[in-house]
Amino acid sequence: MIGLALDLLIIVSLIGLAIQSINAASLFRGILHFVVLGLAMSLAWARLDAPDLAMAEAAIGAGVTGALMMIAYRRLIEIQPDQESSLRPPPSRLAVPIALAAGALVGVIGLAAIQAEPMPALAGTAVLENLGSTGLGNPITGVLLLFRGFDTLLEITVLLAALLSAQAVTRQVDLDQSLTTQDPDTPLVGALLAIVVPLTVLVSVHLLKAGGQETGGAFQAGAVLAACGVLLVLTGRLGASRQYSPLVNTGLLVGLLSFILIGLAPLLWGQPLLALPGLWAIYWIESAMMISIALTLVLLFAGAGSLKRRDHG
Amino acid sequence: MTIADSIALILLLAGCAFYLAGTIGLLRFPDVYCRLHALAKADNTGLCLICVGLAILSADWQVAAILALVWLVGLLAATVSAHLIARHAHSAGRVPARSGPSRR
Amino acid sequence: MDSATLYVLAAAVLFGIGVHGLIVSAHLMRKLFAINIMGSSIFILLVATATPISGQADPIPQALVLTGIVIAVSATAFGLALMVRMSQETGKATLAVEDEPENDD
Amino acid sequence: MTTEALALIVFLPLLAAAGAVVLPTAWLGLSIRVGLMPLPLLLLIPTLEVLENGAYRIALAGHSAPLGIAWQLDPLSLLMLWLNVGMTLLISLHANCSFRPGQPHAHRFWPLWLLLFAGMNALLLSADLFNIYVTLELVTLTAIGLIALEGKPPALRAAMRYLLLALLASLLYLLGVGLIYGQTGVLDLYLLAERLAPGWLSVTAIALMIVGLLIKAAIFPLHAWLPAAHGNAPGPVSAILSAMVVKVSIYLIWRLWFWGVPEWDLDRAALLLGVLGGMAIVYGSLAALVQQRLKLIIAYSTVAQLGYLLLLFPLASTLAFQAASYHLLSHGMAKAAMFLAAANILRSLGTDRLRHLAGIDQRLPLDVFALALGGVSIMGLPPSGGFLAKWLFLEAAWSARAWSWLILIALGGLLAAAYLFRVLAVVCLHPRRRGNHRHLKRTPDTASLAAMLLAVGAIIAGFTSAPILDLVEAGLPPGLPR
Repeated sequence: MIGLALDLLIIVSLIGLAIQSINAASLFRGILHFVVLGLAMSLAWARLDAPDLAMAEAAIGAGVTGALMMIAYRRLIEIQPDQESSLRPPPSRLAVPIALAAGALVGVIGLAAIQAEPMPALAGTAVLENLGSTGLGNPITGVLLLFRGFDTLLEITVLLAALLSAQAVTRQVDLDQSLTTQDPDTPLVGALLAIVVPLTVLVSVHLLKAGGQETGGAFQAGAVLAACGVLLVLTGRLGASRQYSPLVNTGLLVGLLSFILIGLAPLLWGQPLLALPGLWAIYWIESAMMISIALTLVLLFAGAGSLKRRDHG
Repeated sequence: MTIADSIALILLLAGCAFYLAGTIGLLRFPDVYCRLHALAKADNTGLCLICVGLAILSADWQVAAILALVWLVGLLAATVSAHLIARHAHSAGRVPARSGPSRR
Repeated sequence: MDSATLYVLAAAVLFGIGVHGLIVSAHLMRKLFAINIMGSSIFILLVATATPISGQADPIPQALVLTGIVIAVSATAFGLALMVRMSQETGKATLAVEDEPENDD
Repeated sequence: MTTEALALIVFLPLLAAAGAVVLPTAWLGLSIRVGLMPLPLLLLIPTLEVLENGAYRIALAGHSAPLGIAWQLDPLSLLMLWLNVGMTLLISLHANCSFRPGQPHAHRFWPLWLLLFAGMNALLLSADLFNIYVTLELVTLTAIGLIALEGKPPALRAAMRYLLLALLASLLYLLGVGLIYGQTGVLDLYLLAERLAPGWLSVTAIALMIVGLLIKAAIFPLHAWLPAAHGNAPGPVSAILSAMVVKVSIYLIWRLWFWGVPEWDLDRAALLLGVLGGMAIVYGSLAALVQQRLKLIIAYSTVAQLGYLLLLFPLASTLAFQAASYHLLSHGMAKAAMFLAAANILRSLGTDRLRHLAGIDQRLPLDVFALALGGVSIMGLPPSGGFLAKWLFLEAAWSARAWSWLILIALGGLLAAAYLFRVLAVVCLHPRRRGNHRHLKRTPDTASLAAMLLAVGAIIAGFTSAPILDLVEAGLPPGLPR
């Protein structure tokens, strides 16, 4: 009963936040609502028995997306401070009927899918049966790294492609502009960083290690680490740079390269393509992916091709 | 329901009440300083009460330690961000409202 | 009514909101919100309709949705960069129809 | 051997893309060569394997189908792979002129280009519905990045519109995949045939996936994003987009339709798709007829020519399959040639407005010739690959007694002739042809050469059809009538 009430509460807030994020009076409020919507989504995942998704949504869906939207908003208002005045959307009489029809279609499909005769989920069953022999405890990590590892390899490639595409469209001249305010640094910020940075690194390493057995994994860990990087960019410790940096670029690609090379290696001794040789390979690839994911997200945030350290007081 | 459970329940409810107060303050207070005041103080007290309540419910030292850490980090983040926002508002020339309707 | 059904209905409503937002919003960032909301609703649908396997959640839909979330964030990040550049070049972050003669050089 | 070769076909371009990002600029040329040059040789190995033993399947990570992801190479995917490898290589020859390492956008262009290439190869090999979704996203994101690369406002707008529509399309596809998993418990395309019963839910799932793919394939009336995107992209990008990227979506619909659910009774849906194809042909051609810019004419021509690929559904015979595959191949080469030639003209003239093109044939003879040869194939004049494809289509329609399709195919050829002769007439027969174009920039010879090679390829396809048609026939879906 309490569970159902909780579900209802989550759902009502999901819907309210969704409406608000699109219809809020100002774009800035829309972004705030959208970020909170991500947090509500993560509660929904927890209720749907999907803790990995809850964590991923909180870190990636709400955290990283929110940061990216905020920074995009800042760049927008630098160009045109008033983002809403010129935008009176043409009233569309078809919008409501189309939206109703689309929603109804999804609803009917979903209800039918729930009520349909439950089919044996062959793939899922096979995952749970084969998990024992791998030494992993978290079936989702098993799916992502072992059974359907190629999906994950391509997924980090998609992330890389998004970064490269974003860099391709980012204008090069305004890179040197600082993302930080011109305020002189306050002592509090340094103190905060001194505590938060090691703590975040610790948490992401924990998430990474935990991913093998319970909730966690490279994506969640990478997003947490990225949050740390975003903090460093915002407080002026890291700055956007145009200079080619072998270190940054290697970090950016270490995940993909490790995955490909460890995936190709088994062919040399007659094993199947992408058959990872043991648990160490999983942990290695996950650690490398964590670093790459974090760097990719920070670079997306900084809108830059590279990063450099900056002295700050 | 044991005594510990009831104490935990009371703490949780009290925590929620503080959160509610903080949120009302955020929505109703006239200027950025008052709002920060409401958020930073009330919410952190609420968080503390809820953490203590949960720690009692869990009856496990490890969980209690993690909850304490959660509260500490939350406190730290709230302190610094409230400070930074207030500082930014101050340097941007926002004057605290004396009275009257909320300004934006 | 069980919670899976509730979440399916929520997904339907969210999808409708997303479609509506995609049509009526002029600002590109709101269009990106709308697409993301539609995506989230479909992710919820996929997880909520999955059949549990002997009491345990089916890991496949969850793994697929995890991949989907990362892909959605990637696409959104690129969309935001594209929007900022459009705004730099044209001063506007919209796809307004009137300023788009197709035969433009 | 075959497994190793296929692995390299996907991973070599990926590694080269990584190299292009991580290595200093001086090494860019090497990365590009490593990622592209060995591919035709590598592809020979699986080709021999498929010609000898038929379809070849790899269980990735050693986990067979319901549990893991599989690659499946059959004659049709082999043909598509050859097409992708061949055209990417030829177009890269052209791209190496406009994006030569060291030039402004080069270090942005090549990693994306190589990722697009790798993504297409992975897509063509994949037998897994969800894996296909991921590859589609990879292809879409890189393609859009490439469109917007030069940062011109029309290209940016087109890229944004493409992105929004492509995301919408991906969501529809993903929803379909999820429903199919709920219905069957598997994600492998080739396991669907025996496990997916035609209930309304499974029909909806397939329909959602097909609609998503139709958006990505820019089929009328979902075509709105294509002309602006293809018409404003950099030349090599327009070429690969029109020649391959939109077509893999239709290839996927073929896969779903004829391999995924071959037992279903889909006559009415087939008719609907055929009608959409017909409308695409007529609308695209008419729109091409009124455009004022060369690249937009070619882009609208793509909208029209994609329509033919849908005629396969109502005709559904061996002949129609050969016709459609051959059309895919010859249109790919001809369209790539035309886009490259147009890019050369645009580059040396500074504009591709039709009224400025008068007399350009004397200054850029090679490019105009490539344009004309590509046009010959698109119109379906003999001797060319396009002619053969249209002829096969006509034959298929004739033997199916499908008179309306017959008329449509003939009409499509006439309309294509109309919009292409309009271009050629302006270029070659315009009265103001002398005294113009003093300030032409020289086109690099390799750029013209690439266009010329592709155009000649489209013509030669008219003579060397037998082995390719045999290959297509060997890879026909089960249960297709003659």
